[in-house]
Parts: sequence; C-alpha cells; structure tokens
Amino acid sequence: MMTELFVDAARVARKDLLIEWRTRVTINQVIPLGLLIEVVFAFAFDANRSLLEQGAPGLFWVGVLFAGTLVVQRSFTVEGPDGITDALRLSGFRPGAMFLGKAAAIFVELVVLEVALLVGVVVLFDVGLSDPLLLVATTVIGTAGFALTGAIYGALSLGVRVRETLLPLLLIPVVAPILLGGSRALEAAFGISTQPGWNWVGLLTVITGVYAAIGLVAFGPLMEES
Amino acid sequence: MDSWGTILLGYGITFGAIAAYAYSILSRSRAIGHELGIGVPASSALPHLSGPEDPEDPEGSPGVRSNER
Amino acid sequence: MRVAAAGVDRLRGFMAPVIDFEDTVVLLGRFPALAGLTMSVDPGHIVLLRGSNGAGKTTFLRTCAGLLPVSQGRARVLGFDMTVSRREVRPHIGLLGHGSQLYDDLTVADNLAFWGGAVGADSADQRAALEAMEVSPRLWNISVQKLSAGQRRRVAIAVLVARRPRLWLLDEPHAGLDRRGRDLLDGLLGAAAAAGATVVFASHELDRAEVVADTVVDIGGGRTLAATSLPRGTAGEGTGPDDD
Amino acid sequence: MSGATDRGDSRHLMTSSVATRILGWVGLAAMAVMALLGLVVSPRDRIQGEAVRLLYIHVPTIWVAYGSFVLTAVASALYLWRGSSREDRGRHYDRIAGAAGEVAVLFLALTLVTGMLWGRITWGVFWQWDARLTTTALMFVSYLGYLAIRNMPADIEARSKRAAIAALLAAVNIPIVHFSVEWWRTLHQKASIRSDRNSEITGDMFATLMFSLLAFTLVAAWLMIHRYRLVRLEEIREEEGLALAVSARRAEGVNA
Repeated sequence: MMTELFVDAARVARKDLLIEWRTRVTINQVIPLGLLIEVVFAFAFDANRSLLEQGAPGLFWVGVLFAGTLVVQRSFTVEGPDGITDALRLSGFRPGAMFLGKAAAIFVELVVLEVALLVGVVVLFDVGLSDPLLLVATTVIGTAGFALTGAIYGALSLGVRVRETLLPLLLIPVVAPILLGGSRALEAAFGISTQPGWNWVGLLTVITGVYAAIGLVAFGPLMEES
Repeated sequence: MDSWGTILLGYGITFGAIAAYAYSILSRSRAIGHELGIGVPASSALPHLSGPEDPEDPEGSPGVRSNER
Repeated sequence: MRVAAAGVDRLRGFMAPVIDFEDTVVLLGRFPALAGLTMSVDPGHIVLLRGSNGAGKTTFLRTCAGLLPVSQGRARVLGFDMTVSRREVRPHIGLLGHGSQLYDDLTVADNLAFWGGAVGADSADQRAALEAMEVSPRLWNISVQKLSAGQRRRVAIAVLVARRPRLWLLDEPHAGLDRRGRDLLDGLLGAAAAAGATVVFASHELDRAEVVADTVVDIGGGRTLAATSLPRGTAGEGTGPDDD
Repeated sequence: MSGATDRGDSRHLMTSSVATRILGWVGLAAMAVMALLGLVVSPRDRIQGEAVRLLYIHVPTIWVAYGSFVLTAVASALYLWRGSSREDRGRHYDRIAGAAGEVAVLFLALTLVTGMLWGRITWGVFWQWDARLTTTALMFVSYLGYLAIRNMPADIEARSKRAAIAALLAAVNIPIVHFSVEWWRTLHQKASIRSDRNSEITGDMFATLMFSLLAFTLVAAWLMIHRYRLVRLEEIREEEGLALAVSARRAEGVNA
C-alpha cells in the first residue's frame, strides 16, 4: 500500500517537474527574482558590508520565502484551467499521493532556487562558510517544511478567486517559524553566531514532520472544496 | 504621554472596541430580523443548550414536484 | 421518469439503475442549478440530455460524477449514495467537460501517461486509446497547446477511453470534432454501451445525437421535463416503450 | 427546549432572549465595576507603578482570545468529523466556529494594543519583541487569514469545510509559533532581568485581576452568543433567498 502511494506521488511530482521543464517559469523568472531580492537588500541597507553579512541568513530565507510563495502559486495555478481540477478529482490518485507529489515538485524547484540564492549570499554579502553540513541540513529540512506547508495552503486557496493575496497572507505566518529557525541555524553555519545551530535544525524537523502528517489528512478534503 | 494618559487610552480603546462590536452585531441582526419579519425564537437560548434545532426544512422543496409523466 | 429496457434483458439482467435521482437539489454557490430533479437510468443505455443553456445539464453530469455536494433529495450513482460517499464513484467515471482537461504545457503522450497511468493503463492501453481516436502518431510528442481544438478534443476522449469507465458523462462531446471524429466517437459510445457501460451526454447537435442515443431526456429549470425513447439507428436491440 | 422552532415567532425581533438579556446586563455591570476597581480602587504597584492597571485588561483579553481559539478549533473539528452525520449537516458547529473566531480576533487585537501600551510605560517602547507579544501578533495575522476564508463567497458547505480545515491548521500553528518564538527570545533575554508580570501581583490587585477575568469572560460569552445567532439569521436569510431562487428557477423551466 505504501509503495503505491509513493509511486503515484512520483507520477504527480514528475508531471509538475515536466511542466516546469517545458515552461521554465521557475528557472527563468523566480530564480532571477530571488537574486533580485538579495540585491535590493543591499540598496536598502546602503551596502553596509557588516550589516549585510550579519543579516545574510535572514535575507536568504526571506528570499526563499517570497520566491517560494511564487513557486507554490505557480504549482497550483497550473491545476486551475480547463477543468483540470475536476480531472484530478476523478483521476484515481489518492489525495495523499497528490499531496506528497506536489510537495516534492515544489521542494525540488526550491532547492534549485536556493542553490542560486546561496551563491548570491556568498558573493554579494561576502559570507564565510564554517559548517557546510549544518548549512545543507538546515536548507534541506527547512525547504521540506516550506514545500509541505505550501502544498497544504496552495490546495486551501485553490478554489478561491483572490488567490494572489490570500496565499501569502495564509502561508507566511505559518512558515515564520521555519524562517526563524532557518535563520538562526544559518547564522551558526556561516559562523556569524556562536549559538548552537543544530537544535534549531531539530525544531525545523519537528515542524516538517507535523505538516507532513497534517497534509496527508487535510489534502483530500481541501481538494474537494475548491 | 504620561502613564495615566496611556492607561486611560488603553481602557478607552478596549471598552470602545467591545461596545462597537456589540452594537454592530445587534444592529445587523435587527436589520435582518426586520427584513425577514422573524426574530430568532426564544427557544434557541444559549448555544450549548440548543441542540440541533435548526429550523426544519420547509415541507419538501416548495413548488411543483418534478413533473410526473 | 425512468429510462429502462422494457423486458428483462438477457445481457444486463434486471440490475439497479446506474443513475437514480429523486427530488435532487444541487447548489452552485447559492444558485439551485438542480431544483428537485428526478430521473433514473438503467445500465447499457445511451441517454441524450436536451435543454437550453443553463437548464442544468452540466450540473447534472458533474453531480453524477460525484463532483458536487447534493443539498437536498436522494441521489445514487452506480450504487453509491451521492450525499455520503460521492468520492467512491469517481474511479468508475469518464467525464468529458467543456475544458480540455489536459495540461497544455505537456505533450499528448505525457498527458496520456499521466491520466492513464493514474488508473493503471499501461503504455499499450494509452497507444490503443490514441489509435481508437485516430490521433496520428506524428502528434504524440507535440505539446497539447499546439494542437487544433478538434485534435485536442480527440486526445481528451482518448484519455477517457484509456480509463475504461462504467459511466460515460459527456458535455457537448461533438462540439469541436470534425466529421471523422464524430463517427469515431459515436462508434465508441455504441461499443461501450453494448459492453454494459452507460452513457449520458448533453448536446445541441440533435441530428447527430439522436442517431446515437436510445433515449432523450428534456431538462429545464433544473428538473427533468420529459423522456422519450428513440429507435436505435445503430445495431442494438430495440427498446420497449418506457414504463414508468 | 421545544425542538420545533416556530419560524413565524416575531416576538423577538432581535437575537436576544431572556437568558442573554440577563447575561448582557450582568456583563455590563461587571465591566463597570472592573473599570472602577482597575482605575481607582486598586493601589499602585511597587515596581510597575500605574502600569499594572493596564494588565487588568491585557491579561483577560489574552485569556478570552486563546479560549476562543480553542473553541473555534474544537467546533471546527466537530464540524469535520461529526458534522455530516448530524441532521443539520453540522451548521451548528460551523456557526460556533464562526462566532468564536471573530470574537477571538477582536480580543487578540485588544491584547496587542494593551500590550504595546503597557510596554510603552514599562519599557519605554511600544514593541520590544517580547516572546508573548510576538506570538500574539503572528496569531492575529494568521486568524485574519481564517476570517478572510470564512468571508469568501462560496457554497456554504464548501466554505464551511474550507474554514474548518483552516481553523485547525491555524490552531496547530499556535504551539509551533509559541515554542519557536519563546525559544528565540529566551536566548536573547537571559541577560536582561525577566520582569514576570503576574508573579508580583498579590492581595487586592490579584482580586481585581480575577474579577476582571470574570467580567471579560461574561462579555465575551454574550458577544459570542449573539454573533452565533446573527450567523443563523444570515443563514435563514440565505435560505429564504434560496427558496425564492428555486421557484424562480422552476419558472424558467416551465416557459423554457
């Protein structure tokens, strides 16, 4: 039973990534936007090197948050037109598989985005790397948490007309702890703060686990009501 | 602003907001009550007392039943 | 009114109706698209829904597909009670709506692989479905948005064929199809009904539709107004008069 | 309580009934006494000075807000799991969630206002990223999103189900946000002395606070009951509209 869930999830993820590969929306638009957000921060902070370096972890995650919201938006806009939502309900895919598939596709796109943003942070904000393992762990787990939460709130806002504004309003208070934990952990990873980073990774793991469980239960009813 | 000013402002905002909200609920419900010519019957007192006493459906859907052959 | 074969039919036997609606009310937002509709359809029939736009045809089809909650009245499809377990009926449904129900950014083959794969149709079934609608292999690796409306319609029908539904629900299926496409579709519907499936479709092209259907149901104001049976042009046993 | 509801009963044009009228007056009196106690009768605090008077409002609003969140979450859960089996398809639970949700957001706003004013006196600055206030601010935005979903025009069943799930998601988010913010701020506040607000309130100040808690709870209950009934009235109006629409719809069919 479980393998069937993951096979279906893989099918859904493959479809989403195939659409992204064919249309290149994330690569051509969302990643440049993420880098743009980082550059704009330099203007905002008057290119104050030490301030930017101190703020680098936070700026990275804010970039992920806003660019990530666009990736989630895009992932569910694709399901909107041409009666596709009806087709998905009739498709025979279990809701849990659709949830994990959508989240996995969002996760992959976000990781590609984050590699670009990390390069940006290192180059633009001249950030050193003191604990790469912590950096990878934080980014991977934090992004997984964001992707799962994004998939839930994306489905919640699927049927709603004013989605462009409602999705960020719903999603950002929920991913705020991920932004908080991720930033503190990255401060340790970049060697900016002496605080231990791994306990924040623990927090991110708990959040990711909670939202994975919630999504498996809530995604079905949410797809229904849109 | 000395502390007394701040305190009175705090009380004012709190009591004012509660009163405004109460008034808006009462006036909206009075408006709908007039519009429908009904009040919410007394029997629906406190929510935890009133069980599933939703107004029954009007006897079947009104108007002609779907036509028979 | 009841759309039923008169006598006990050897192939189908007297089975419960595939669609059994009584005084069904379905709301679209606050608008009662179905306002107390009563209708029942037995297996193996091809039913044409006739009625003006906004009469409730599309809502009726989507309710049968288990996509809309039933507000009042009784509604059963393929034995599932639509007020309680409308999700369980869906794998058995083939719904063709107005939209193409295809991912425009993906190719024909990608779409068949995705939608067909969902119900376990392997690549051979997918190919067979495309061939059944004579979608030329040249088009298989072209993205759907580059296809003509008629071709897109054929691919959408091919997806339905790959799903092998027990209940076909088609909204204006002939729209957008060229002559050849329509012949193919009519043949598929006849074959499906002969194999025990049931077809309900809405159409304005009455000359075409009345050749295929064995019963016509007029819908208006969210309710059924009349049902008349038609002499089936295609091969298939004659149906007795409608009993009620 | 007679099950049958007499729709034609026009004795009470408003949503009040004997019980809620009493509750209303008692609540009003309690608030008046509370203001008197809080502003005049109770003494200055040794450490905080007059600022403690703001706590007599601030603490009860937190109590009412979080109580209402819990009620919203419980009602939403009941709507999702036991709603469809009920004869009224769970409308009763959905109304409680709606009423409680709105009251929660109102009192959360008041928590923020009184918290900032208290901070202005005690810390000299409106916002000091204090763990509790930060969590409250995030909860406020998150529940504004909940209300936004509730007010989306849609089929009442779809809207209620979507709102119920959103309420549960928001409720699950409370402990997560609370814990992570608490953890975050304690890292920074180890240095400064933590002025724990409630601990040094004793004697008649404590009595004032307890009375104020009672007064606010009464008022919140009154507000919630009337908001519940307003939701019901709005539904009845919709149903009336529906009956008209159904017959108009049928007329369409006849002369089609």
